[in-house]
Amino acid sequence: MNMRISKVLVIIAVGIFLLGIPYFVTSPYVMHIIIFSGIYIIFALSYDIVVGYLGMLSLGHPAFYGVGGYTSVLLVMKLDVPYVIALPIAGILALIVALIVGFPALRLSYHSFAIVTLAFTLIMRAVWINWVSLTNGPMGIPGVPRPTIDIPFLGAIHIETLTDYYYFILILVIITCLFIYFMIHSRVGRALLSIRENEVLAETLGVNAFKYRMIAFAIGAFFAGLAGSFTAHYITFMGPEFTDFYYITMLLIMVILGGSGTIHGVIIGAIAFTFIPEYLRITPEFRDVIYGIVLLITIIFMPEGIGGKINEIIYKRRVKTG
Amino acid sequence: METFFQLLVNGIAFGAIYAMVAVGLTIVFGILEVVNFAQGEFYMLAAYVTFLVYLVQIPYPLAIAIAVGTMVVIGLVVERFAIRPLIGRAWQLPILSTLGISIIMQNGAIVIWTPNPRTIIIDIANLNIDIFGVVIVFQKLMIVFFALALFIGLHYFIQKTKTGKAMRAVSQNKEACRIIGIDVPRISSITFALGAGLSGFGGALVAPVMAIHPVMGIFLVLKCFAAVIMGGFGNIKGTICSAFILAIVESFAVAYVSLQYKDVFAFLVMIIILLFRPAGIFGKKVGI
Amino acid sequence: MDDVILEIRDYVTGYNEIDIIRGVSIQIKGHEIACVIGPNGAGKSTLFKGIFGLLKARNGSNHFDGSDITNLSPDEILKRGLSYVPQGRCNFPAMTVRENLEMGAFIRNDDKVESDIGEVMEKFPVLREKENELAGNLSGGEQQILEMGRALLLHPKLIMLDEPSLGLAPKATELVFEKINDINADGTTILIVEQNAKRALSISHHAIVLELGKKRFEGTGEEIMYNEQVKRLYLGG
Amino acid sequence: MRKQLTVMTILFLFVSFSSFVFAADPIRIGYIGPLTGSVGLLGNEAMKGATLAAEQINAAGGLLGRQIKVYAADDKCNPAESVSATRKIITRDRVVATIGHVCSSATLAGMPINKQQKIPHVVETSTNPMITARAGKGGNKWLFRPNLPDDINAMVFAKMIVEIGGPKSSYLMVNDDWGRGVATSFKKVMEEHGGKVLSVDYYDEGETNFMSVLTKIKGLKPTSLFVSARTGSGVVIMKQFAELGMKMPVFNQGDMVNEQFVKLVGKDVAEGLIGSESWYPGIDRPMNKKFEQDYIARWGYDPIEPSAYGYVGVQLIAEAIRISKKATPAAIRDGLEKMDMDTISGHVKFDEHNQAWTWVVIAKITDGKVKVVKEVQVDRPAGYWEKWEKKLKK
Repeated sequence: MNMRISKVLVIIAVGIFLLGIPYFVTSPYVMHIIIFSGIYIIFALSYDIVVGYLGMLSLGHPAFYGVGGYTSVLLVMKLDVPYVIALPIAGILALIVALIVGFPALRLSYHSFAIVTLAFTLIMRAVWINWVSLTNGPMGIPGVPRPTIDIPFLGAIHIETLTDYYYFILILVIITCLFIYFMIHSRVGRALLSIRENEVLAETLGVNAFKYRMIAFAIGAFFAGLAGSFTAHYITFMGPEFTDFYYITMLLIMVILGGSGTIHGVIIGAIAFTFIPEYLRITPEFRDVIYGIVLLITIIFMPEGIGGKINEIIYKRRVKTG
Repeated sequence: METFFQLLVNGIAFGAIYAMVAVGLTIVFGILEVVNFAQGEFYMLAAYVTFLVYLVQIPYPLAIAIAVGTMVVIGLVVERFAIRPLIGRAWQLPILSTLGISIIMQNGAIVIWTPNPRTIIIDIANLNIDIFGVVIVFQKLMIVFFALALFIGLHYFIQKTKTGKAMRAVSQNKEACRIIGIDVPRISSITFALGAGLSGFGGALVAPVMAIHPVMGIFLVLKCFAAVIMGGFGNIKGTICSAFILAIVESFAVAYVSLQYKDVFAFLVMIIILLFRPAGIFGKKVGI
Repeated sequence: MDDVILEIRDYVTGYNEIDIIRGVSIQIKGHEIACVIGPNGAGKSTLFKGIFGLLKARNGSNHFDGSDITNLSPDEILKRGLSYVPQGRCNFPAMTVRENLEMGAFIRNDDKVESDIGEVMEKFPVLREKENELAGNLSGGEQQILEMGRALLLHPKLIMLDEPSLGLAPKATELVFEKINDINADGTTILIVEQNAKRALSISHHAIVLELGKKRFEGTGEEIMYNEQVKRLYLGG
Repeated sequence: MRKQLTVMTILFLFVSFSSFVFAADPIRIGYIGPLTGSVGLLGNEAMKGATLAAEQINAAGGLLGRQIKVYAADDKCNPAESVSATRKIITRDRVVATIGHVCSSATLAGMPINKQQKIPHVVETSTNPMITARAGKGGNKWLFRPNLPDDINAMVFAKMIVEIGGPKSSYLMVNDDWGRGVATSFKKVMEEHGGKVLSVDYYDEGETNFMSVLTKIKGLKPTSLFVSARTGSGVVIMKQFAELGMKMPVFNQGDMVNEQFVKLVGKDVAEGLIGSESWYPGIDRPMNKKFEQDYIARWGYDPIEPSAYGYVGVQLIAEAIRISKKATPAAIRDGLEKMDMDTISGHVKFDEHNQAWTWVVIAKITDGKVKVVKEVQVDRPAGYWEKWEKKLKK
């Protein structure tokens, strides 16, 4: 009982803190990084569905981010679709693309899957760069409109200031976290874990591994698409650079260092690796070298990540206290 | 007609380079079951070492030897500290670790040598040989020659020597290797170093005919992945054939279809083949 | 009978944090055929892996032919004359029969390997017949014989065979046991684990019954075969 | 429970970081550009030019009695990074003006932040016409560009390609906003002057195999080859061009006509390359000669185009401060509007779209040295902005 009350109190405190951020953060730059942390939390959590819960090394995630971005930008700019509709369509299209890619790719061996998804990213990038009439190619699409959300009877909400964007991304982050939390505690989540731990055994228990892999891969793509769409309408620019391979390195560090397969770990990883690179006052050339070293050290000495370590500590304490 | 043969010659020359790097990838996969993302970086580093050594007036053939030797040593170090501790744990870890190594090496190269390209200018290497309008420079002829010699040597090494046989054995059954007294970690180290050396040899050979820059390996290694998958993971002959096929397809596709989609052709060929033959055209052999 | 060739004292080993072998002491004499039987999960295979150095000892010691082999590496143990043929097919399927035999002599550096391979083929004519075929294409019994032949290339003083008849047809099983007898007749000590307990006991001079990582019974093959308790518990009446 | 606490702690930590107050003693100017990646070379060169300009101004006593300090931020040639870098340098380094960006996509993404934060920006390397079409009148009043857009370069240079290189040309362009922009505008002008473009091919930055595409071009037998490439790819293209025994004249838009390039590919291969820019080394004016000497003295090697642009960028900001006699962002903006100054890359005076109409310099590699062939002062073509404004509306 006591535990429960304190838990509720903590949640309320965190809630107030999160809602209050725009009121005590005065620097627009810090607000900007906080908003980006939100984007990367969604992006990294969606990646973790594939890497952490499914246990497949996908290198195709930036492509879904790009699919999401291009979809909503083109819908809004070329077809005047309202953003409230364009945003979910961005996610759904990313999901459909994931199903198309996953259908052959998820039948391959682990290693082939990694390389085929990498190839997919590069192919998508080539399409965006070269299909100039649709995407404006490498010139990108400048002047992407800021989102307007029409609510019946209440009028339109224009997302314009950093504060508006902050609350918008906060809502998306909460939706993503809740969705993933309930997913992993559902049948689907249990099936995924059983496949990750022992595929053969899972199959003999009647779990259709391929089906669940498709589900997880597609859900991951859906949220990546949402993140991509939000980013494009926040930066007000969309271009093929959104799918740089650089994002894979960053995602891997967020997920692996944070602790793949743990929601809180990945959130910590995403926030830390949005803030740290911005604040490191080192020559930018060194930054990527440091990324690489951090990744390497984490893998060798702490493959369960920070989140995993925290879990371990909590587990040990629980065991000790009975 | 001239164009046709010129394209074929171009394809073969690049096929030889792809094949050298891809063979390294495939044997490492066959034995350690690790996709080595840093393979392209060995190629890049070897080119830089060749450049640095050549800069202090060491003759080019000796520079090649030094570059390859350096890559072998780096390969041994990488295997010992970044791969071996991860063997037997989750399968993604060694791959991620090579990805980390790749990021470090590539950006380290930028830090040390800046993104500016470097070149080595050797007159004989750039000597044009013109056969009825089809041109090839001396160095590319050398690349093809050395690649073929290397593949024959590698075949002999793997089929006939004790270490080569042990490598085959490890790729087929590690358990059986342990019970007949083969030191599996040692063979893994040798294999990884051999892979690094092959890639390094490729890098040292292209140094006089290419610009040397920190991202030169990345573009190449992606094609090599495609060759390895097409050839059937761990299948050396399949990988070599696929590397040449991809390079030739690419050569013609660029000229007759489009340069913009150059990097896509290899992957499309790979994906189409995987759709029909998930284990590659040549099928996955047991072992290398 | 001869002197003790393999002595296991209070041996404890296992995987992860679980002890599988929980204090076992066994003495095997030279030139005999000894067998270890017991129900599933008794730790028979684990015991062999431990003796061969594939698992770390947690307590106790193993002595072989006068020297301490506890926690030595497999190749050191092989050099002292103890070979091991594990359970299931454990060969190089994409190598020929001859190459597989050559691999058996991997740690040898002398020039008599060729003639020794000839001798092994003499002993097991089926291997000569299929010399250039890939091991993966051989039948189960042939593969088992190949693995036994491969073990002989180091002229071991003792061979440990883990479930040699696993998955074999009755006829092949017969052949394998025949060859085991032949090898023993040449003076090699044999230590065998078998699920086909009756057949194993019938050729054994010495038998040990393991249960849950501990020794339950010990005696001659015959004694164990006719021991009422063992019969009821493990031999299915 | 612990996880929320950890998150909170981390957030607090960073929030408190941001409230550090920096002493605002020197005048802070920001350079935003690619410092890493495939075009990192250009950004670093521009930064060196900017640093040199600041050092010279400081050595001469500074501005309004204060020193100048240049801060750098990496946009990685990536729009999202460009937004972060712009916000960072404005908020954290508290700069009063920014210069920079090489990649047009990074400029286009960073521009709105400058407008929102009311910090003037001088973009000196990006050449996409869209940038100034969106600046000044009816658009972003905080952005100024002293160098010429692609299509203007084309008016001079493309005509010359037809004149010197003959009527048939093949294009080999880098597949990015700049390469594509150059291709479109050059093709149009060449065709207007009776030239014919036999083929246009785009390659991705980092490409190492041009053999096939060059073989194809060789087979088409054009009278000239037009390449828009930066140094790295340029080296490979020219090496393979020579390898195939190709002989036609090569025209370049980009970074191939300089002495670093000659060193990289060898004298014989580079001989005869012709390029156009707003600046080349060897322009026969005292100001330019002094810049080249100073640059070599400071950094130990020859400047390339972005070095000069970075140098000019800082000089323009300094001049704007001198004009307004105040170092606030708004004052600098006003100063830039009133700008009327001679620089090493031409005379800078901004029009209603904040675009300066400087000159186009044509240079040729002769005996391994860059020789300026001619300088052409460009006047704004009639109806130029009307055309872009129309495009923008679409």
